[in-house]
Amino acid sequence: MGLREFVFKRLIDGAILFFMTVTLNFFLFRVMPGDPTAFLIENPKFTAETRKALLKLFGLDKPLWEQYLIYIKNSFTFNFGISFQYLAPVRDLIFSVRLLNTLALMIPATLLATILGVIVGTVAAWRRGSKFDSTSTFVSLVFYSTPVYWIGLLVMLVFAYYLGILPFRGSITPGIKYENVFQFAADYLWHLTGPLLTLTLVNFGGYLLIMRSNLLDVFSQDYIVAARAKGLSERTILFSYGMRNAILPIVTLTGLNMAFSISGAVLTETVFSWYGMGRLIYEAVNQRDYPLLEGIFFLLALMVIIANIITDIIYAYLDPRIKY
Amino acid sequence: MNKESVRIKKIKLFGDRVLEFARIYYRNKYGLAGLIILTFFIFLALFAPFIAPYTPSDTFLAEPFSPPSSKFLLGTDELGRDIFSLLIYGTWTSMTVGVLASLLTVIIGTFVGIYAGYYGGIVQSILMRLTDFFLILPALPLMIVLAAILGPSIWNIIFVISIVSWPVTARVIMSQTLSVKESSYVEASKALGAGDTYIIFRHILPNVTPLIFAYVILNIAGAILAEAGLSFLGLGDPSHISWGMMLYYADQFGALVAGIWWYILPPGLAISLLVLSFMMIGYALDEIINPRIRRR
Amino acid sequence: MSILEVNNLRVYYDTMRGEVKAVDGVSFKLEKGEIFSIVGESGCGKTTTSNTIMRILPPEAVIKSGSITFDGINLLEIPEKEMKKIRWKRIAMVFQNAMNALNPVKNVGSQIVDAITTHLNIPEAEAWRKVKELFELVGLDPSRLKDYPHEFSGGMRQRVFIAMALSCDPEILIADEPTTGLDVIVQRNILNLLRDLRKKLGLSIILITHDLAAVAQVSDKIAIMYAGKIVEYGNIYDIFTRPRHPYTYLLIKSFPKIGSKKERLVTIKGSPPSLINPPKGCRFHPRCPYAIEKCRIEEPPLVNINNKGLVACHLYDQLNLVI
Amino acid sequence: MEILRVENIKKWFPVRTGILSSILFGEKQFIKAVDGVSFTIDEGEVFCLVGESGCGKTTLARLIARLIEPTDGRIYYKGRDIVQMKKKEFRPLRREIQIIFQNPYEALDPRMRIYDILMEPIKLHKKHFEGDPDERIRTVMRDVKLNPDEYLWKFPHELSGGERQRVSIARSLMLYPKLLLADEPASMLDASVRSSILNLLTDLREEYNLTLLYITHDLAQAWYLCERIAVMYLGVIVELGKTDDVINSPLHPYTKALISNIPIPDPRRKTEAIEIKGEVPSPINVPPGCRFHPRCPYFMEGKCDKETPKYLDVGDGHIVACHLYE
Repeated sequence: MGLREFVFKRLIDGAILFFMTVTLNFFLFRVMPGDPTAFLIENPKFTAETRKALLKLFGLDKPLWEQYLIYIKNSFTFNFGISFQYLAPVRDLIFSVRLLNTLALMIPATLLATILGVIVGTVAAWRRGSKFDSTSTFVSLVFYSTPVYWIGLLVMLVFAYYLGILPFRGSITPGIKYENVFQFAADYLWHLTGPLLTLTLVNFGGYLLIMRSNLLDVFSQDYIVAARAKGLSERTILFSYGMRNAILPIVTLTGLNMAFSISGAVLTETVFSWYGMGRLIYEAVNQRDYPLLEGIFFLLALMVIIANIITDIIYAYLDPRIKY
Repeated sequence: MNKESVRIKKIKLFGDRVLEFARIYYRNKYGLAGLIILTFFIFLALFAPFIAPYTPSDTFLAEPFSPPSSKFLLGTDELGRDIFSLLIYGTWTSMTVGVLASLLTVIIGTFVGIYAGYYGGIVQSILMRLTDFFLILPALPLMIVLAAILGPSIWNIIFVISIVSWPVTARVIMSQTLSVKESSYVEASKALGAGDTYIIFRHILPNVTPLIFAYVILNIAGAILAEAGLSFLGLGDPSHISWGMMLYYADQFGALVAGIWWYILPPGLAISLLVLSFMMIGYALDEIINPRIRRR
Repeated sequence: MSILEVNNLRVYYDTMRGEVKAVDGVSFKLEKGEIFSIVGESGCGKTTTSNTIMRILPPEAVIKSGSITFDGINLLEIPEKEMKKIRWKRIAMVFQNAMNALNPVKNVGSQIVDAITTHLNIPEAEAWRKVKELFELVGLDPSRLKDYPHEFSGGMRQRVFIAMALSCDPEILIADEPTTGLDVIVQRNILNLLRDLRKKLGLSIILITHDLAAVAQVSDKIAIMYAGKIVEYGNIYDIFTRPRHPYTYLLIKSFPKIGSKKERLVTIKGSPPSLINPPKGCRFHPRCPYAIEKCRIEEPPLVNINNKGLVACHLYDQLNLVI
Repeated sequence: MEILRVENIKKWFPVRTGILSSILFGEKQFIKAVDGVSFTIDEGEVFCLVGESGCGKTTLARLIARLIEPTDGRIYYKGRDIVQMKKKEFRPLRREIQIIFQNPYEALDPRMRIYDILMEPIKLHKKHFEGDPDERIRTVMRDVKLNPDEYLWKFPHELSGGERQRVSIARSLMLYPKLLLADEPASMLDASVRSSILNLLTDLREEYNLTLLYITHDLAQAWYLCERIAVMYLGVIVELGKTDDVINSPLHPYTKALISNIPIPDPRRKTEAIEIKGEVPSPINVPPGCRFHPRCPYFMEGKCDKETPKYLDVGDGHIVACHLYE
């Protein structure tokens, strides 16, 4: 099977997953205990017209299967109704600067964690049994076991409260007027440092452990022995024969971990009051803002699905054996 | 040799195996440390009322946020409750949620894994599709949504955690089941006329048991973290004090900007240590079960 | 003239269960241009022997004693840097399972080029030209240079590996079970290829195998290993017509021989011993039908029989073992 | 008397592509592991299936043991069609048809002791077992030349390859089988152990009055053990006959090549091997006409690649499928 066919298959898989997500979302908010109208429409702040419009939008007076079809249509356009809290369309709330803020935090954090994990994991495996190896393994276990928001709190306690070199919360200094883009960027990055550090610290342990065990596995393979016998330099063996093989599962892992790192992002954003999707979900929960919750969950799931498809394709490109 | 003596022989041999396992486990640094920490926490959870100087309902409203002293070993919270006592009482919540959620997770995972792996065909395709789907769903947002819909109670939290975390176990159990199912000894059993139930209980389950065991341990660690996370977001059961909830209140009542470190440090440290103990035990079990990591 | 001389080699492994005496006093000579086979059952130490010559032992292996002399140099004493100049350049090796010994994510051509550019100071384009020639030499289609290992069948992968082993024009080729797991016809093709290459390139070949029958057709000399030791060593005709060691004799007799009279196969009782606690005296004595009291106590030395070969058996001149 | 008759049996495994891609990308592909095989075995006979890896011999054994269902064809055991039989109906026959496997390291459940492994057949057929189970286990252990006291309470990993193979033979003997299917039982064992397994099977055949279907890739083993040989290539039988006929005067070019390529442990007998190019093709894309034609030195264009050769009886039950003899 060629690469193109593979990509095609993955896209179809993605489409199936998309429909499953839509279905799950529908059932979560329609079939779960309680009256859907209470979840979606019965807000004292809404006017009578708004309620009527929403009733029509969701087709709540129609039979369930028809509601489902309408729901699928609405999902394509992210039409999840109106937020209880903000009294604005959910679509406008999620496709906003908040989404950019979340991506600005998550993408660098994932990349940093992966790179750091791969490098340290490689060194640990290369010097198996050394002090470095045992220390790094233990440290990653510790980080793996530590709640991300607590690390966030500690980071703020140390760097903001005691040292005063980082801001407490938020994504920009409130009320400030920027003179130019650079000033804004500096302020933004200054605020980003804390959450980024936190997320990276928590995530990198997992990559390290997996890279280490993959590499140890690869080192015991015959082709490494053969490469040694061929007299190749240690560098070639490590990079072209060892890491090249050991890194393949990491690629898949990065895709799968998207789901995991979004979870981390939600908590990190909450702790740091980062103006992003995670923070929004927290607010939606506290205000029982179901339409907003529904929209955010759908968007996050979609992001993971897309990330998965992309990593699968990268994997297929890297591994010549792929033949599904 | 009669039946009775065969049974005695088997019990004795089983005892030998347990001893042998204990000996190998004892030699594992991580495993031993994890077990010691865990024992300590189990002790705290079981005997909380006897160890804690106060109960969670003892409020000293006149002394909120008092720093550690001889009266309050770890200071007090915003209501003037003894943080040390809250910490000890919180152990029970974390442990219970962790253990029960993990058991439920592994039961679902094992059932799905064995069923999908053993029967194959369309059943497998559908179950695996479902597993993959749950595997890539962002777990915490899903848990948040579910918990928000179902409302705060300890049982809902257990349910929510299990419903979100079973796929990992299911996957691993399925692939192990597949390999056992393909093995010659299962074929031999079939050639003797063994039915599916016999094969599942006599061959497949015994061969996946070590994995199930390891996953129960690892899932407890994950469940404890998940419970703490949900509680930290304010979705915890208010009638059971937990470490995550303590951090929630600490954050809500501005412990951070006030620099009240004695409210922030202990609960997080407790979560970390307990989770770490399970992780270390899991790590040790993995090393014992998976001989490939062991030196030849 | 011998090109490689192994003398009293002893290699042990440190394991959790104890010291495994994998190779325990092995000596042999490889003459220039000959095919020399080391035959033994799994776990008898034959692969350890070849890995020691290449010096690619795992870290838990300990070389207790012995010397390996190649071109006047003791390979066990020179620094790793010197060894790198000899390894693959002058002594190359074909691995047991080519599928596992080839990097799965690199095309086979560039894996061979890696070996060439490491050892020969030639530009990459020329290296590729050389790979093409090598492919033709071992009977592979040069248009498949850029294919990945999983795209080849078992026999072709073995040919790829042989091409790789020949890439730096070595003097000695060590082939460790080159035909295990292959079909009979393919097996024969690979062995014939090795035989032809020996003639064409003037190679000296050490062939390591568990299959006594396979080597009978291609080898010049043969050493039989049992439990970490060479028990018999000699010319292929002598070994197969008049073996001196009971193990060799029983092994040959235990093969069903098509075309001869059908008679009950000879069996050897028991299984090969553990190398952590090998039997005292002659290591074969618990399984030997001819064993006497002396065999249980005293280890038989490897003695020379009329310059025709060597044997390690107390009874070599008393038993009359004829095939 | 005939004990087993296999008639035009076929087993095609669908290539796993998933439901979706089979709809999207058209035709379904099959691995034609066994593609129309017929033969009979007489009671008390040792019948051999010889062929290289991937020729379908193992699938055939699993079909006869009814571990998998055939795509097409009939299998008669003592005159009764076992393919059509209901599972329940076939169950008692399972005691009579037993199978032993190639890989001794996989054939025994690593979590069971030898005692429990041998107990399994009795447990599964409690109603039909008479006598003392323990006594039976000990007897069978002695039959396969293992000391019960030494081995009964061990785990499989504490045994050597040869010993494990003896245990799995013992398990198959527990319920006094009539037909034993032996799937390369000696091929993964060391040379010094292999012959003792071959001899053990020969002895057990006498003691237990067994009919043996012996599967191997090694013609020498087939020659040693069997009365009749069927040579398989890519899912079909290409030649079948009395052992001496097939070995001494092979007809099919593939059989000829196979025989001439057998390594003989005797340097005095330099055999000139018939060179056969290439390797066995994938059973997914079976060559048209005669399956051996792309590798055959006697390939006749327009004939061998077009027409499937018919089975031809050249006398005394010696059957061959090759256009050369038509």
